[in-house]
Amino acid sequence: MMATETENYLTAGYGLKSWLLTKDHKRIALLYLFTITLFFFIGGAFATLIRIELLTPQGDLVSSDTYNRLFTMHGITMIFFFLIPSIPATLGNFLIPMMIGARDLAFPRINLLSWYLLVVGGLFALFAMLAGGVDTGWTFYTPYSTTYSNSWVIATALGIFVAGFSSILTGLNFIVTIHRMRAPGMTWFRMPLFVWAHYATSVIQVLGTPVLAVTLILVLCERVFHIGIFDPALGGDPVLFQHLFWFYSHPAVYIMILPAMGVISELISTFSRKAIFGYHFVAGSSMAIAVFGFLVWGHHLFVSTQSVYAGMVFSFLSYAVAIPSAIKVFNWTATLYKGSISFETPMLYAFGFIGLFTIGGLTGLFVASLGIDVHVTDTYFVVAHFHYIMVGGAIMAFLGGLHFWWPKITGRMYPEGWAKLSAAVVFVGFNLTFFPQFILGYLGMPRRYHVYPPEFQVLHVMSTMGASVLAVGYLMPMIYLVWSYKYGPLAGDNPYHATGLEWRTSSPPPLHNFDELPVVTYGAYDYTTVPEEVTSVG
Amino acid sequence: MKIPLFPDAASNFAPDVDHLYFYLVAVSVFFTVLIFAAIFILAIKYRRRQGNDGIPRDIHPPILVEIVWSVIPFGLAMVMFGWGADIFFRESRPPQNALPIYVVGKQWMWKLEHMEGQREINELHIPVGRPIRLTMTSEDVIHSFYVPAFRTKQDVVPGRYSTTWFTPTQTGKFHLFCAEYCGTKHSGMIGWIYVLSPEDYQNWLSGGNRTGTLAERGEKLFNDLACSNCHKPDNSGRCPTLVNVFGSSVKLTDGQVVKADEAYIRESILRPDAKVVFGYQPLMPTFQGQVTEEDVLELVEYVKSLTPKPPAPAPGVAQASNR
Amino acid sequence: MTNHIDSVKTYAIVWISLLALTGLTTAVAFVDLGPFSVVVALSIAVVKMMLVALFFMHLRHSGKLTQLAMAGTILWLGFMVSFTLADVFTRGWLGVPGR
Amino acid sequence: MWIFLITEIMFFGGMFLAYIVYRALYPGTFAVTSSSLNVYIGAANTAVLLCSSFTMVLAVRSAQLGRQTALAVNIVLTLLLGLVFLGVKAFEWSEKFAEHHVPGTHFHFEGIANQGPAQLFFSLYFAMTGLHALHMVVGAGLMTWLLIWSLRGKFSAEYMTPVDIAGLYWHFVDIIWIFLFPLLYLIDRHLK
Repeated sequence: MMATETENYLTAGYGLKSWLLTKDHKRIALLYLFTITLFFFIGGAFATLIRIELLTPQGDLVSSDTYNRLFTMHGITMIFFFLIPSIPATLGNFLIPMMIGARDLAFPRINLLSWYLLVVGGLFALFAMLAGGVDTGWTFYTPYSTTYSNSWVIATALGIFVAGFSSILTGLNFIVTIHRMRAPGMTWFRMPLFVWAHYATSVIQVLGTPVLAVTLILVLCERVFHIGIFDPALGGDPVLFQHLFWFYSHPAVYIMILPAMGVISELISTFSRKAIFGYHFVAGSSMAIAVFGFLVWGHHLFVSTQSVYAGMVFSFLSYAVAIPSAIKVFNWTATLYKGSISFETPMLYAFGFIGLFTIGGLTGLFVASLGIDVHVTDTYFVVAHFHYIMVGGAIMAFLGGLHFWWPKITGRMYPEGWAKLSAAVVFVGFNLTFFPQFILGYLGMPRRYHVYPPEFQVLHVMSTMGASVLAVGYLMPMIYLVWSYKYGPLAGDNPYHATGLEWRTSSPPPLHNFDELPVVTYGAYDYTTVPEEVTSVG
Repeated sequence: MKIPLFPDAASNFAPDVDHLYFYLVAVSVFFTVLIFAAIFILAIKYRRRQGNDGIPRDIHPPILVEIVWSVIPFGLAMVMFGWGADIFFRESRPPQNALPIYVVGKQWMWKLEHMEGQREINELHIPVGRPIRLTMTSEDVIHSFYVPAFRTKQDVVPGRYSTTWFTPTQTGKFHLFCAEYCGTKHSGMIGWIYVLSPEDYQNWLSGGNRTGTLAERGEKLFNDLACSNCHKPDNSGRCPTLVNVFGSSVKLTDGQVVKADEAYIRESILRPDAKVVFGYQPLMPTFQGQVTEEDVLELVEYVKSLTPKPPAPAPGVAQASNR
Repeated sequence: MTNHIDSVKTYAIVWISLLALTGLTTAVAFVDLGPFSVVVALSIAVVKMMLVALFFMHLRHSGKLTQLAMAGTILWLGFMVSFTLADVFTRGWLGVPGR
Repeated sequence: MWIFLITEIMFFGGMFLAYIVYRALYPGTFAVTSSSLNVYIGAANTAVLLCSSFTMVLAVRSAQLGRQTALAVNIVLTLLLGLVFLGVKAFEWSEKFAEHHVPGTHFHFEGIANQGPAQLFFSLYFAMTGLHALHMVVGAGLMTWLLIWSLRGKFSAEYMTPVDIAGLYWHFVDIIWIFLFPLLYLIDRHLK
């Protein structure tokens, strides 16, 4: 069955080579999609085992060593091989050139190289997992990671190092593309907020990732050559490692959440048929987050023997960075006012995102507060908080965006009924899984515990129940999206009456995106400019 | 089955932290309800109706609105910051009369030592109503000393001392956790804090086996390691006397002046030429690798005992809280 | 990237100054200037960096954007160093070990 | 290319930060160990590298003007100077081996009880100069490649982007050394 009569990027070649050596950003995006989905299910499998183990207070399913490897590999897989590349490398890769009216990214070969680097890095990490795993926690704190751990630290760190370069190159590519390749008339403030968010993300990737790279190099040197760099026995400073590590790893959270915010801005606008309330504020807040996000890393070190005064400065700045996020939430909500709101699946995901991100963001205020953080840091409170941001936020947006652009990517609609159900299941399952963990955390349940005191069991059982619901919620889209790729109804070019340039070309798009390059004469989200011959859905 | 929802509050800090927590919960609930309700109401009210497919007019936000919803949350957040920082600052400064206890973390146990010489593993007995000051270090990796009921947590870092303090306000038995991941049996590095009434604490102190107070053991080490050959009480040796050193300001060869605290003494034992006292040669050999962290703690305590404390309470004698 | 061509003379002058500065910084290193020896050594290094960047790397002919990006990066590095040092140098202010 | 250089700056920046923190923590030890490096070799090597930057910029200029021979000659000179730098560096490292100044089990630094921080200095010394040298090796590779291409007459006044980019890279590596030299060799030498 041919998707459309005319040739598009999917039908431009079928051989393996036409995919593995492609320079088309759309195909590379699909390669990424395939890769990160694989890693998502690997990471998900680890999470499942962790949740099953925690059903009982005793350590009865797996040994402590195995448990430690499970949570470490869950974190590493999900963060470095799923979340960081998730939205930028798939949706961003697919859409940024189309949204700004370009035929491809600025450096198509480097784009392909980035994907290969991610795969190579992933293979290192997979090798480490199969060979016996790594047990340092995703944070690699010294001196445990350099001296005491007997696991595959070197292979894993190398994998992350290589994947880091994938991330740097993607960021570099996006920055140059957004600067140089915009279509005539596509001024900075006519760009969709999705592009703004990715621009901010790319800046973080380029500035932050090298610091992680050099930190890992130092750890590797220390582990391989037994020279001391962070070794306290030689007078080294383990807290210095934490500074270097979090200088990247805190902004990394923004690498995950900023693109998600970009997706949500698109969804809210499209399904309200209204420009985003306060476009400039939302765009500016992305940049503000990218800048201030770099200045708050020390809030991970409040109890680490960091100086009290440094702690206060970092706490203050952490509150400052909360404001741009609050501005976004308020503006999204205000966009609904006097809109024309329809409830297709992507919009449901967007509502879910705002809800979960609000809770995640507000609990961030708890952990930014010095007095409370002393109590809740390294407990399940923190675990719940960052899952609300990274899973509740980033993955909800990723799924919402995937549904939204699915007809553009494949030319076909997903089954609306199933999709709505999955959005609801994910939302319920997520809250059931992670809300009890806030309570657990304030009660004092430390994170990374294999065995725990029996009084915490009830809440853990609730969390595990929620996790099984959540797992079903994640499997559903996987199945019906694959199904719809072949059997879904044809979508038409612009099923949602959306404004972006990507909707003004055919679905799936032709090999070079546009038959003729567009000239832009209007701002993003001007719904009066959308051609009338839309196929209405729902 | 009973589901616990709130932890015990058993230290002077617990009510402070809890009050701040309630404030944050109130703010959070308010905004969560606000956002959820707004989305729900707006989404229903402005839903796309059949046959009304028109394009709504764009609304340009009044700048005032943006300012209001930036400034109000900022104000609320600053209250959180100031309040939290205040608690933290108090948590950082132990009172002078606090009862000192020494803690060494190692994979995977807590070793605790009292001034009077009692040693405990994974258990700590302390009197109610007295400030307790913990001086902590680790023999291997980073650990973290966490007592949820006291709302207190402090990382225990190899190669340096860290400090925390609290005043228990309730007798009872409370969890002690290691909160910083430290390897295989991280979740087994747990213990109990027993908060006793002053009388019970006295009884507990007089029972059990003891091999001299911490300072006495330190003095024995001091002689065994031949430190006493050079560091003479009357300052006649080749090295400075250690009498009255603790707590004083020491001038170094490079003209710097440092305060002689626990960390300074520890460093001088393990890395003697890092800070050489003005007018002396860097003769002292390093004791790195020859003494354990516990030995160092005993030596530190001995050096401290050479500085008479003016009004300090005799160790171990129950004295009512100063608060 | 740039069409602007500097003369050999300009480059030679820059080159000679760089060599002279290297000699100067080495010589000054043997003189005790107290805390200022660090300042002097690093200031000379910064001057040399500016010479190389502006002339050899043609930064003075580059677009505003490139210049801004470079300045921003240096600023960022400054944030990283200064915030970390802010921790290192204020440790022990309270006189409580580990705080 | 400039964005790539941003990445490189942050990369080395992390290492500079580690060095600065340790120097702040152990000023005395670092003054002694730093003074054990041979400042004359260091200064000479700095000069060599600066000369190579000069020939590099002449190479770029020749390319801009389309002078093929001058381009090739200057690339050769740059390459040679780069190799001299690496040779001297290798000589310095071998000296460290002979003196047991290489971190690890055989590390020993005479006349200092603080072996730990002394070793830290040399760990960082090797990490920083090693990574710098690695960048030099990459640079030398780039020069070789440029040379082959220029001999084949691929470059002209119109097409010289690779020369320009390689030049930026070479100068950047030079700048890193401009900072490494005073930090590692010079600061606190007078204290000795």
